[in-house]
Amino acid sequence: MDFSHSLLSILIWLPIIGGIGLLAIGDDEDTTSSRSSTMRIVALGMSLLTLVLSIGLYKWFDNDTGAMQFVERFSWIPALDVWYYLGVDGISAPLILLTTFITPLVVIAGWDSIKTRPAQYFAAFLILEGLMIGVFSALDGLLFYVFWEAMLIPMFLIIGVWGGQRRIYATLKFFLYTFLGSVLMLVAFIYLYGQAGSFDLFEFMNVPLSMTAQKLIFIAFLLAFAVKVPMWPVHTWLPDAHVEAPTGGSVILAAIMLKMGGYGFLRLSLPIVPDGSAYFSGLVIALSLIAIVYIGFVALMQKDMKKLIAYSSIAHMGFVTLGFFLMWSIAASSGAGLGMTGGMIQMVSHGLISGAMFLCVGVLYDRMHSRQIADYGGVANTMPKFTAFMVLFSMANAGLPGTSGFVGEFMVIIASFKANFWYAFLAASTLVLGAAYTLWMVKRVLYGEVANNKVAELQDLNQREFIVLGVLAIAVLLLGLWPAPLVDMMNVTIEQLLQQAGHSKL
Amino acid sequence: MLNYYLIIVLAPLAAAIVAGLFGKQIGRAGSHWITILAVGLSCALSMLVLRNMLWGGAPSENISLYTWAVTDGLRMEVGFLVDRLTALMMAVVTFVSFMVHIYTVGYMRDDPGYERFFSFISLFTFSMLMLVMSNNFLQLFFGWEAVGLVSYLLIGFWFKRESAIFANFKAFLVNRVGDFGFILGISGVVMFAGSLDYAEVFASADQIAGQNIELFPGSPWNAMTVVCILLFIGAMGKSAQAPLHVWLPDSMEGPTPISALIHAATMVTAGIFMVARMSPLFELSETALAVVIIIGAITAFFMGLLGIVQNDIKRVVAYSTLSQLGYMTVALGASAYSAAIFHLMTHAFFKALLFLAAGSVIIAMHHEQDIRKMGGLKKYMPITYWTALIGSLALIGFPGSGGFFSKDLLIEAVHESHWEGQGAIYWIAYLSVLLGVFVTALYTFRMFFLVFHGEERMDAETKSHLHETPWVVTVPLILLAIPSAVIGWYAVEAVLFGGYFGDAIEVTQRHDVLGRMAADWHGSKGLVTHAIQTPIFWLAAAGVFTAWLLYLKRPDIPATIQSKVTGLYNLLDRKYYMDDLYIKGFAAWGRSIGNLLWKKGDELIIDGVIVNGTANSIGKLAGVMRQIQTGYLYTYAFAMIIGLTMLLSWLIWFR
Amino acid sequence: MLFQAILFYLFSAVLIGAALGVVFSRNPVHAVMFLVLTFFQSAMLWLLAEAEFLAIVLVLVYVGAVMVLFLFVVMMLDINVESIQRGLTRYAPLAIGVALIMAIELVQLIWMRSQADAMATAFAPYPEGYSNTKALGSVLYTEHVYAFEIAAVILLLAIVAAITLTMRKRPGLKAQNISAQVAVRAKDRIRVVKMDAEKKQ
Amino acid sequence: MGHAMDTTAYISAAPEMTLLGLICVVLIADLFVDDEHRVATFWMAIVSLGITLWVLAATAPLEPTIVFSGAYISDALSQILKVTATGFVAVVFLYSRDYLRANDLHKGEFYVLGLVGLLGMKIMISANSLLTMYLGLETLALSLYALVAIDRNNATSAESAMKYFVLGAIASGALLYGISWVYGVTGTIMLDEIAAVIAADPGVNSLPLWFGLAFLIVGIAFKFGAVPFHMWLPDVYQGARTPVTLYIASAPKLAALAFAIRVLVDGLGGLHEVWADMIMVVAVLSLLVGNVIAIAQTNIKRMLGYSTIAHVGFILLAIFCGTEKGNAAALFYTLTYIVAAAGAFGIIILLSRRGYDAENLSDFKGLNARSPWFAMMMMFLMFSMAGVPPFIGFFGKLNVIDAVLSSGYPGLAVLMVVASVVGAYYYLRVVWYMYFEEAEDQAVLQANNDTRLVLSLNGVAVLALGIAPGWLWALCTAIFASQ
Amino acid sequence: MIGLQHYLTLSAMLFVLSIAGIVINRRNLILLLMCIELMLLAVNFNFIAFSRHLGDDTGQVFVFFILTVAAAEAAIGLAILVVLFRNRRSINVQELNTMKG
Repeated sequence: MDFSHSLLSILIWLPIIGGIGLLAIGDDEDTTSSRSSTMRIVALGMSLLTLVLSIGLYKWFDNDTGAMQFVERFSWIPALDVWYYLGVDGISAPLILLTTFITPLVVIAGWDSIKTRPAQYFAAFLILEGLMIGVFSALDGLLFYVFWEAMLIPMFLIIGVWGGQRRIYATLKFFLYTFLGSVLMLVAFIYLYGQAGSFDLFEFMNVPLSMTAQKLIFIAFLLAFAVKVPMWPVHTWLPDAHVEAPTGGSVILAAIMLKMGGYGFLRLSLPIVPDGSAYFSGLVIALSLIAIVYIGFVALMQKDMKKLIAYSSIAHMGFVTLGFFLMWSIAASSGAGLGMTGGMIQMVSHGLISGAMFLCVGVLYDRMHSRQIADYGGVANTMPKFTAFMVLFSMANAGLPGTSGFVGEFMVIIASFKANFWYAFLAASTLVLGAAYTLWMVKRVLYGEVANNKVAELQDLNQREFIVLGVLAIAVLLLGLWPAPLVDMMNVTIEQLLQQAGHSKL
Repeated sequence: MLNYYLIIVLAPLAAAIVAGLFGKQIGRAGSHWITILAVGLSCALSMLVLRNMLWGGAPSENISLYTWAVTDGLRMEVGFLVDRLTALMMAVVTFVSFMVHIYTVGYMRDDPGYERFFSFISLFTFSMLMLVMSNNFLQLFFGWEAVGLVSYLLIGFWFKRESAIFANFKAFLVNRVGDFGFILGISGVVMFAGSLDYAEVFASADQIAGQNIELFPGSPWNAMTVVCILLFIGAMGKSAQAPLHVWLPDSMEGPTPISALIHAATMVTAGIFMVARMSPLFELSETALAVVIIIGAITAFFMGLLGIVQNDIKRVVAYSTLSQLGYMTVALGASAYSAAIFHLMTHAFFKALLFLAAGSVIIAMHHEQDIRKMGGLKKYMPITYWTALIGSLALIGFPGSGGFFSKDLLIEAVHESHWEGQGAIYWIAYLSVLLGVFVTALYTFRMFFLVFHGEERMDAETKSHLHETPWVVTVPLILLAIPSAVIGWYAVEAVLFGGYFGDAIEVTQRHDVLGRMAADWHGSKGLVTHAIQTPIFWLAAAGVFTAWLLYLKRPDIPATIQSKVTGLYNLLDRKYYMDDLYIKGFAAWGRSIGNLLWKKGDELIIDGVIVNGTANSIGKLAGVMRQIQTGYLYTYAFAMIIGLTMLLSWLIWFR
Repeated sequence: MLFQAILFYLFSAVLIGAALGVVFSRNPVHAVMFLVLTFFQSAMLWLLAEAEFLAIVLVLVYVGAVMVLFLFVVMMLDINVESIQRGLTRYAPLAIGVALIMAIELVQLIWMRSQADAMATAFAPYPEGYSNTKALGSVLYTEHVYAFEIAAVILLLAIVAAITLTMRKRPGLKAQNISAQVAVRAKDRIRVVKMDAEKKQ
Repeated sequence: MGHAMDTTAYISAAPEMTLLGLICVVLIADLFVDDEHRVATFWMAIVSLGITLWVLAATAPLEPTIVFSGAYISDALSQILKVTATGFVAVVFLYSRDYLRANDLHKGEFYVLGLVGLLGMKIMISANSLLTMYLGLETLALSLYALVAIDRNNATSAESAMKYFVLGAIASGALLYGISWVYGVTGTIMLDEIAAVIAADPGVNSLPLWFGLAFLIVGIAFKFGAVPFHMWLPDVYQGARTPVTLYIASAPKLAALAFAIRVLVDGLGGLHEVWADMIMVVAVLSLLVGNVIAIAQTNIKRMLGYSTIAHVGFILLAIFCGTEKGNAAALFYTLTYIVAAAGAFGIIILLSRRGYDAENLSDFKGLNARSPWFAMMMMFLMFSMAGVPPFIGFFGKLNVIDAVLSSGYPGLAVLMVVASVVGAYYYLRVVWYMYFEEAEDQAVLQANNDTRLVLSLNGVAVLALGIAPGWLWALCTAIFASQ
Repeated sequence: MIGLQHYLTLSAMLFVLSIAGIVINRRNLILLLMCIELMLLAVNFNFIAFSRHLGDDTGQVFVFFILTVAAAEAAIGLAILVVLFRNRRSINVQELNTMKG
C-alpha cells in the first residue's frame, strides 16, 4: 500500500490522536486495572504503529535528490498566506526516524515506573512525538513555529508533573529559557514574512536581505537555536531540566528536542541568512569549542549522574554546531560537507546514546531512587547485564569507534582540522575529557565493592528494560559500524545546502 | 584469500559474542572451548597466510570489504591490507593469543568471571587483528581504540578491587591522551592527502611533505612533521612511551594472562607496528624521526632503571616491557623499522613467556606477587623455572636466544644510524640502548634469582602447597619457550636483511641503516660467534653478575645502597614522581578547573548572575513596582494626573 | 463692556475663592456650602455669557437637587467633624507642583500658543428676540433625540442602581407583622396536651 | 451632511431599541419573581440577548449608515463588536448564575445592570458623535460602578467600587475637557465632520487640538486600563465579586476598542502622528508594568487584572500603527483575548462555592487531580494568554507584531516579545499550581451541565480558533479594508 | 473685553483646582465627589465659552447632557458611598487601602 503522499501527516497526527485518545481513556488509580493496561497498550501500539509507518519514510526516500520529498501542501491561513506545507529531505528524514524510534522505547521504559496519572504521561509523550515530527517536516515558517512552541507544553508538563524534587524550578527555567529564545525567532519570521510576503521557507530563502537584516535575523535565530541545542553560555537550563525530568522526559529531551536547535541552524540559519551565518560563524565556532572544553571540565565534577550526562550532552552538541559552521573557515575544496555530515550524524547518534544513558540512569533510579553517584558503587556485582549495557553506552558516549558516538566526532574533527589546527585540537580534547568524565562515573557507580545494602539488593534488568536497552545497543553499534545508509540519505541534501549557504544573498 | 581473512577476523569475534552473551547457557567449558577453537582456527589460518607469503610467494593484498561511509568526497571504508608486515603480526598475535587462551583455562579456573574473561580475550584478538589488518586509518583507529577498550575491561576485570579499577581508568585515560594526538594526526592525513586509505596516502606522501602548516601565526611547520609527530603521540600512548607510560605498570592489576597478551605481546606493540606501517610517512620527516628516537631512548633507559627497584613480580616484567618498547621505538627512530618489528616479534614470545611464567609462580604462591616473599622455587616448579630462564635469557639478549638477535641488531642499527644533523640525538639514543642492556640484565636476573634461587622466604602455609602448575599452564609456557629460544636463528636473516617486508616498509636511501648493515651480515651463526666481541654481551654479563652479587651472594648490599642514596632510590621508587605529577598535578588540576568552571562559571556567573539574576531582578522589580499601587485613591489619581501632565508637557514643550 | 468685565472679574474671584473653600474647608458641610456658592457664581457667569437656560438648569438641578443630596448624605452619615484629620497627603507639595505645571501649560495654551487674536474678541451677542431656551429646546428633541433618549436611560439606570445599592432588609431588624397579629386565633396559640396523672412511687 | 433620518434611523438603531425595551420588560417582570425562582430572570435575560442577536442579524447594514443627525453609525465594525459583546454578556450570565445563587447575590438587578451595561457598550460601539460616545460611556460606566458594588455587605467590593467610581469620574472629566477643546477647535462633535475639518483645514492641526487629543487619550487609556491610567483595574478586578470581574474583563473591552478606533482613527485619524507617540508610550508602559507586577501577585483575579493591562499594551500598539493591518490586528487581538479572559474567569467561578471565592492562586493547586478536564481547559486558556501556539492568543500576538514590524518598528517588536516572556511566567504559575502541586481542597466542582458545556466550549475554542484562525483574521481585515 | 480666553482661563483654573483637590485630599470621600463636580463645572464653562464663541448651540446641548449625567453620577456615587460607610463605618480616604500592590 502506498500512502507516501500523506505519510508525513499520518506520522504527525497519528500519535497526537493517540494521545488524545489516551486522555479520553483517562487515568485509573489502580495501575493494574484493565483500564490501565488498555491505556498502556494503546500508548505502545500507537507509538509502534508510528514507528512501523515511518519505515515507509526510509523505504521510499530517494537518496539522489536534494529536493523535498513526501510533500504535502494545503492552504491553512489564506489571509496570511500560511500553508500546511510538509516535506522532508536528507536532514529532516533521519531526525524523524530517530523520533519514531525513540518514542516507543520511552513508552516501554515508563511502563510501570510511572505510578501517577499514567494516561496523561503517555498522552504527553505521544502528543510530543507528533509535534516533534511536525517540527522536522514543516516547510512553512509559521507551521514550523507552531509546532516548535507547542512542543514546549507537553515537555513543560512532563518535567513538572513527573519530575524530581526541584522540578518546578527546572521546568519553568526550561520553558522560559526556550520561550525567550524562540520568540525572537518569531520576530525574525514575521520580518521575513514582511519581506517575502509569505511564510514559505523557500520564499524566505529566496528573498534578498541586506547585511544588517541578515545579521539581526541571524542573531534572533541564533538565540532560538543556541538555547535549544544548547550552546554555551545559554546552556544552564539543560542540566536542571534533565536532572529533574522523569527518565522518559530526559530521554526525549536529550534525544530529540536538543536536535531541534541543530536542525534549525541547517534548515533556517544557513540558507536564509547565508551572509549573516558567515559573519557570525567564528562566534558560533568559538562557542562550540568553549562548550566542548569548558563543559567537559564541568561534567567531570558532577556528583549527580543525570547532571553529568546532561553536561556531556552539551559538550557533544558542541560538535554539532562546530560541524555546521566550519564551512566558512575551510579553504579547501572539500571538508565543509564532512563537518556538516558529521554534525548531522552526531545529532542522530547523540540521540541514541544520550537516550540510552538516561535510560540506564533511569533503571538505577527506579530501584534506588537516587541519582547521586556517591550512593552507588559496585553495581556490577549485582547487575551484570545492566553493567554490560551501561559500559557499552558509556564507551559510546566517550566516542569509541565502532559505536555511533565516534562517527560524527571523527568527521567533525577531520573537518575542523581542515579549518584550523587549533579548532581540531580543542575539539579532540573531548577524547580525553569525554572519557574522563564518563568513565570516572562508570568507575564510581559500577565498579568496586558493593557499596551499601541497597546496592546489594539490586535486581538486574527485567525483560522490558533489557529489550529497551538492547534495541538501543544494537542501534548504537549498527550506526557505528555501518553509518553509510544514514550518510547516504544526507549527502545530496547537504551538498545542496552547502551551495545554498555558500551563495551570498547580498 | 578474502574468506580466510574474514574467518581469521570474525571467528574470534563470533566466539566472543557467543561467550559474552550466552556464557551462562553454554557454561564454563563451553566458553573456553568455543573461544579456544576460534582463536586456534584464526591462528592456524594466520600461519597459513604467513606461510603463503613466505614460501608461497603470495602477493600482498589490499581488499576493500565494505564502504563505511562516503561523504564530501571522502571514502571511508573497511578493508584488509595483508602484506608481509601484516601477516607477521597476524601470526604473532594469534599465536600468543592462542597460547594465552589455553593458559587461561588453568589460570582462571576458580574465577567467577570465567566466561566473561574468555569473551574479552577473544574480543581482544578480533580487535587486534582488525588493527593490524587494516588498510586505512579509520579502521586502524577502530582497532586501536577497540584494543584499548578490551584492555580497559580486562585491567578492571576484577572490578571489586579499588586498585584494579583505578588502573583501568588510568590506562584508558592515558591512552586517550595518545589517541588525542593520533586522531589529530589522522585528521592531518586527511587534510593533506585527502584520503584515509594507506595506499593513497602513501602515494601522496611526497606531496604532504611539500606542504606547510602554520600552527602559530608566522611559524610554518612542515606538514609531514606535524602529521607524523601527532601520529606518534598516538603510538606513545598505546606503546607506553614516556611520558605516557604511566598506565602500563598499573595495568598489571589485570589477570596475568592479560598482562602477557595485551600488555606485553600485542596491544602495546600496536604503536610500534603503526609507526612501521607509516614508514613511508615517517621517512620524509627527520624531525619526527628525531622525536621518535629521543622518546624511545628515554623510555628504554629510564624505565629499565625503575625495574630494578620493583618488588612486584609482574611490575618488574612490566617495566621491562616498557624498556623493551623503548628499544623498539628507538629502532623506529633510527629508520630500522624491520629491526623494530623483529624485536617486537621476539619480544612478544619471550615477554609473553615471562608473564605466563610469572603467572604460574603467582598461582603456585596463591596470588602472592611480592618477590621478596619468594625464593628457591626452582625445586618446586621445574618447568616454570626452565621456561622462565629461557625467557630471561632471551630478554637480556643471551647469544643465540631470540632476544639476542633482535636486540643486538637493533643496537647495531642505532649505532649505524648516524646521519647528518643528528649529533647529540644520536649519542643519547645509542648510549641509552647500550646502557639499557646492563640495566635489563640486572633487573631481569634480580627477579629471577629472587624468585627461583636463594632462601625460601615464603610462609609455611604457602610453602606446604607449593607444586608445579597444571598442564594447561605449563604447555603454553613450553610452546612459547620454543620460539623464544629459536625464532631468532631462523627469522633474523629473512626479516632484517632478506627484504622480507618488501614494499610494506619503505626506507629512504639516506636512512637505510639495515641496508648498510646487510653488507656486513654473515649469517646468524656469525652473529652469535661474534657476540662475545661486542660490548653488548659484556654489559649483559655484567648485569647478570651484579644481580647475582647483590641478590644471591651479598643480599645485604642492596639495603646499604638504598640507605646511602636515598634520594636516588626515592626517585626510582616513586617512578620519577610521574604518577604524582599526573594524579596530583594534571588530574587534580583538571578537577579544580572543573569545579571552578562549574561552581563559579556555571552556577555563580551564568546561572546566578545572568539567568536567575535577571529573573530575580524582575521579581524584585515587581516587588518594588507594586509598591506604587499603594491602595490609596489619591495615589491612583495622582498617577493619572502625572500621566496627563506628561502628555501635555511633551506636546507643548517637546513636540 | 467695562461693567461686564467688572462683573466677570468679581464673579470669577468669588468663584475661585469658593472653589478654594471647597477644596480646603475642614468641615464637609462647609464644603458643600462653598460648592453651592460656586455653582451660583457659575450661573452668574453663564448668564453673563448669555447662556440663560443652562444657568437656570444649573441652579435648579444642581443646587436644588444634587447639592441637597450631597448635604443629605453628609448629614446622614454623621461624620464626626472633629475626628477628621486636618492635613494633606504625603506628596501634596509634589501634587501641587504638578497641578501648577498643568495650570501653566493650560494658560500658555490659551494665551500664547493659540490664535490669540481670534479668541480675544468678545462673544458675538445673540440677535434680538433670540431665546436661548427655545433654541436649545428645538434641537434637543430633533437633532439630539438619540442622546436625549440615552440620557433618559442613564437616569433610569441611576434609579435602579441607587435602589439596588442602598435599599436593603436588615437581617437583625425586628418588625411587627400587623396582619399576622390580627389574624391570629387562640387555638393556634395554645395547645392543650393531655397527660396521665403522675403516680406515686 | 445629509444624514439619513426617519425609518432608516429606527431600523439601524433597532438592536439598541429592542434591547432597551427588553430591559424594561426584564426589570418589571423581575418584580414579580421571588427569590426561589430568580432563575426565571436569568432566562429572560438570556432570551432578551437572543432576541437582540436576532435583531442584530436582521438589521445588519449593507454599508456604513449614519443616522440620528450623525449621532449613530452602523457599519461592519459595529456589527461584529455588537454581536460579540451580546454573545459574551450571555456567556457571562451563564457562568455567573450558579455562583450568584450560591452566594445570595442572585438578584434581578444583576441582569438588568448587565443588560444596561451592554446597551451602553452598543451605544459606544455605534457612536459617531462625541456626545453619544460620552453618553454610552457613562451608561456603561455607571452600570459597572453599580455592579461592582452589588454585594452590599462586602466592604471590599464597596471599596473597589468607590475607587472605580472616583477615578472613572476623573477620567470622564478629563475626557469631557478634551472633547470641549476638540469641539472648540473644530466646531463640531460629529466624528466624521471632525475628520473632514482636519482634512480640509491644516490650521486646526495645532496645539489646542492636540491638547484636546491628549485629554481624549486619557479617557481612552482609562477605559482600557492602560498605564498610568490603570490603577483602578487591579483593585476592581480583585474587589468585585467574580461574576462582575468576569463581566468587566470581557465585553467592555470591545466598547473600549470601538471608543479608541472611532475617536482616534475615524475622527482624529489626521492626527495620527501626534497620537501615535502618546499611544506608544502608554502601550509600552502597559506592557512592562502589567507583565512585571503580575509576577508578584498571589490573587489570581488581581493577577489577571495586571495581565489585562499587559494585553491592553498589545492592543494599543496595534492601534498605534495606524494602518489597516494594525486596526485589524487590534480587533483580532481584542476578540481573541476576551475569549480567553471569559474562560479564565469562568473557571475561577467554577472553583468557587458558597461563601468561598477561589481567588488565590493557591486555590488552583492540584486542580488536575480534582478535574483533569477543567485543568486542561484552564491550561489552554493560560497558554493562549501567554501567546503559545497553537492557541489563538499566539495569532493575536503574531498579527500585532506583524503590524508593528511592517510599520517599521523592529525594536518595539522585540520589546513586545520579551515582555511576553516575562508574562509567560505568571501564566505558567497557574499551570504549575494546577498540575504540579498537591490539592489542598478536595471538594468536587459543582456546576450545571450547561455551564460546564459552555465553559468547555470556551476552553476548546482557544485551541480550535488557534488551529483555524484564518477566517477570523480575514474577517477583521475585511472590516477595515472596507472603510 | 471679556471673551473666550477669559472663560477658558477661568475654566482651566477650576479644572486644575479640582484636580489638586482630588490629589491632595486625605480626608473624606465626599470631598472627592465635590471636587469632581467642580471639574465637570470647569468642563461646562469650556463648552459654554466655545459654544458662544463659535455661535453654535451644540456646546450648550452638550452641557445639558453633562448636567444630567452628572446628576445621575452623583446619585450612584453617593449610593456607593453609603454602601461603603455601612460596611466600614468610615469614609476616610486613608482607610481605603485594603487592596494594594
